[in-house]
Amino acid sequence: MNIIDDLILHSPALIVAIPLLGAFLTPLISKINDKMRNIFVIFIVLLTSAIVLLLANDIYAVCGKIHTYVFGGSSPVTQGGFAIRILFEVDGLNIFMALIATILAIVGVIYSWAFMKENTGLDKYYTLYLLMIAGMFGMILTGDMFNFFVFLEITSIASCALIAFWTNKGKAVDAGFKYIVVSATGALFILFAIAILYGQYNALNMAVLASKIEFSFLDNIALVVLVSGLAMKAGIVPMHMWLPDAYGRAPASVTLILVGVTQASLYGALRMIFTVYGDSLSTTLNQIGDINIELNLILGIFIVALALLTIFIGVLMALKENNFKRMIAFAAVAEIGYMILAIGAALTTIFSAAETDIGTGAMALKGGIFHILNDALDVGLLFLVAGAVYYATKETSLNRLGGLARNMKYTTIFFLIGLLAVSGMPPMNGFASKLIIYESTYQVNPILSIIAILCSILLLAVFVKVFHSAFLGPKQPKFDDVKEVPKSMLLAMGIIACIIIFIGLFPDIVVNNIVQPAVNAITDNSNYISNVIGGI
Amino acid sequence: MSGMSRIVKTVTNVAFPIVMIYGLYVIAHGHLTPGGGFQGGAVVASGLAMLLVAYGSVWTMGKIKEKQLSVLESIGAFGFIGLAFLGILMVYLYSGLQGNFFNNFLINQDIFPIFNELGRGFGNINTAGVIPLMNFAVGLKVIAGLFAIVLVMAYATRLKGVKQK
Amino acid sequence: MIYNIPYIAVVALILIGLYAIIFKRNLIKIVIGITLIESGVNLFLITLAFKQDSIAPIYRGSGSRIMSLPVPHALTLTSIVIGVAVLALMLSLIIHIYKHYKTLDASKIGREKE
Amino acid sequence: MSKRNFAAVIFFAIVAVFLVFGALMMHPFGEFNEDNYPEMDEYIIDNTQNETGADNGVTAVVFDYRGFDTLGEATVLFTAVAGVIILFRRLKK
Repeated sequence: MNIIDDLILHSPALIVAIPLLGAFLTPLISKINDKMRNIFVIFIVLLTSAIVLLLANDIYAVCGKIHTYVFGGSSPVTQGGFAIRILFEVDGLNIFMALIATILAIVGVIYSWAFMKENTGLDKYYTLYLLMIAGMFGMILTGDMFNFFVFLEITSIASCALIAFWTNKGKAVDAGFKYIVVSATGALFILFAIAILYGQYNALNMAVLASKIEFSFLDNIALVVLVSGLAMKAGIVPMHMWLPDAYGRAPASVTLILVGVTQASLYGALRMIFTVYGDSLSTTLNQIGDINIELNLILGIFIVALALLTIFIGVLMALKENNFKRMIAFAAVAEIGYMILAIGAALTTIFSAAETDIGTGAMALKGGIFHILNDALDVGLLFLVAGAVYYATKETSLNRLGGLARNMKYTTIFFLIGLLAVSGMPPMNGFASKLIIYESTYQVNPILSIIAILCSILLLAVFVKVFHSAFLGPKQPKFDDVKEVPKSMLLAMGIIACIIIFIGLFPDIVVNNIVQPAVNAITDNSNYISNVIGGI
Repeated sequence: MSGMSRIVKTVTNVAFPIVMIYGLYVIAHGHLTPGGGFQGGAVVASGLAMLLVAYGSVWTMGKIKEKQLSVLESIGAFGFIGLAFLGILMVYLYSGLQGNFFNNFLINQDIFPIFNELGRGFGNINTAGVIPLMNFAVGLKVIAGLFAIVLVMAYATRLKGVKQK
Repeated sequence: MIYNIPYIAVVALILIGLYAIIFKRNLIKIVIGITLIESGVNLFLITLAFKQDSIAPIYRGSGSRIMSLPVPHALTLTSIVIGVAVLALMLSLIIHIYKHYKTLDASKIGREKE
Repeated sequence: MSKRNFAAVIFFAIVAVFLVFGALMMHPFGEFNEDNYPEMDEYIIDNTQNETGADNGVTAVVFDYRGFDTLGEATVLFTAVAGVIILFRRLKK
């Protein structure tokens, strides 16, 4: 047995365990010196990424393959079809999210190198950074409900401490407190739902639960509690107030990973709704005349309404915001709205009997999942640019910025790329995914796509205004000696910008090779169940 | 917070070793009796916190720094995850056995016969393979971690300007 | 319905905690609310473990073989430790907030102009 | 009562009603029968001595069957310590 096979076999565990090991060793290594620590951290992240790529190669080789990894034992299920040990179940959707997390992790570490250089407490900063990355991977790859909760807590605690990193600013500490309150409450909701499900079915594994679930009244409650807990973590509108604060006050390199964490929560919601609850969502709740009121319809309409509200509020608040990073954060809220709009539209249609409806639902899901990738890249790039502007000028208010394009050429170009991508303009990646979302929601209800397009245009207006006021405009004497940011920050932004342009130019390659397996994985939950617990 | 009165200090001096012994007992017998690394670690850490309350955070900070505690905690955590990693390497150790992350590699093997014993309700300490070792690693981690939290928070909220007795 | 009283107690704990989080303005009270929810959830997990006429799942030389369920105990242990971690972080943040604003009223913090 | 409070009260009441109904629908406290036979836990109780060698079932679950959770739990504590230390660090070099 050669080493590559071994690596692939153990890869789901290693992807989480290596960053954890790195985090445990960072305080020891940083005793030696700072440079050694930086090299160590980047080495750990690159090693993890290499293993993710190996695993991705393995998963994409066979259609519909699920890599199941058992912790501490050899067989995933005992006789009778119940999993006692923790399983990691990696299918197309998991690996898709893991690839996003990989990009964010590499870019974030490269960026922090120069960005955080002047701060104290950097050994703990890198420890927490690696823990955040490890927690994100854990949330993404796990196949066990309680394990999901544990990793959720790791990410939320680590990111809370990093949001409040600049403790000399009251607002940063306040943002950290808001974040920890919301995420602790959300996580406890999730734990409560897990306990309800455990009490009913005596199982914690997602696949086993999916095979057992019957849809009683208690399951309904568990679903609502679970989804509302995850929605709190994902920043969907009634619970969005923590998000602009947290995104806006954290160091830009931390915000980048926070975007990934938010999307991991969104992934959790997708996994719970579509895989764990799966087919039982189409249970008929009530019958009025000839029309069956099905649960998925109610849930779908509810989610679509929330999504429209999220998009609308995000864009409106972004219009009147003056702080650079907070404004991008509100744009990020709106972008999350687009994803859950697609998910809601898919929920209303995908369980229907008609062939065209199923097609629409699958297309909406494709758009939504593709948009997860694009949103992470676009919003991430914008945050990095905002961080670079802060690094160069120590200024956050848009009213006082101006004329930066003269001194910061590359940053300006990256901002231009980011703003075109986030508002869905044709040569960039945002256009590709938003187009799919518009198309599919148009078939569900034309009004949805009209609102979505209008809000996207408003978003463009917001960013063009910012571009004009911060980067163009007359030369300001106080920014005369502003220099371009260091090379490692430019490299980090450059990596994301290159990926954005690549996806924008060849969306077909990405959709066919990466997004489509994820959509297949999510719509086919019987494959998931049978692959893990073996044809029961 | 500076030190408390002499009565408190004397009682602490008497109670401290007992608390330590009890905590270590709970850690060591984690696989046999109720308890384990977390619970025993919490007991020991509460004993240390008692010391902190009695003698004040400035005195305690003079004895041990949070950086040293942090290193101790790292060592404990590294021991734990290292034992978990050894499960993977089991396949190279004993031929023919497929090991996974977190495999209990000391049980059901015949290379180290002393650790091979299964629990039969007699309370033998060398049962359960790798579990007692993990208990110790976690215990060290919890002691250092909890005490570091308490120490740092106490030191940060100390009353400045109050002379220490 | 007498057998559902433990569950009612769980619900009561969770509701009290939720009440504190939603309606109270003092940061310490919000933290207490979160701790109450956590206790409620932990109590729920432990409640699920109970089986009638059972002993703790620990083998001795002899004795009853009817044991309560071990998994919820382990989950509760994990959840308690996580609760401690969250509590420590929340209290540290509150210390910082108090240093900055000299108040714990949620409606008065974080409102200053930049 | 302000508008925000009103919405909060309604939300609270809905949650309360649903949770109480849910509590009444749980299986009776401490009673297990064929419908909700705890197969996972019974398996662990029966096999803990042979598979892990530990007499204590809970420790067996914590460190063996669900060991990865415990690693996560230890990490949570590690994270909290790092977080607390980073929050109270000296800001100037």
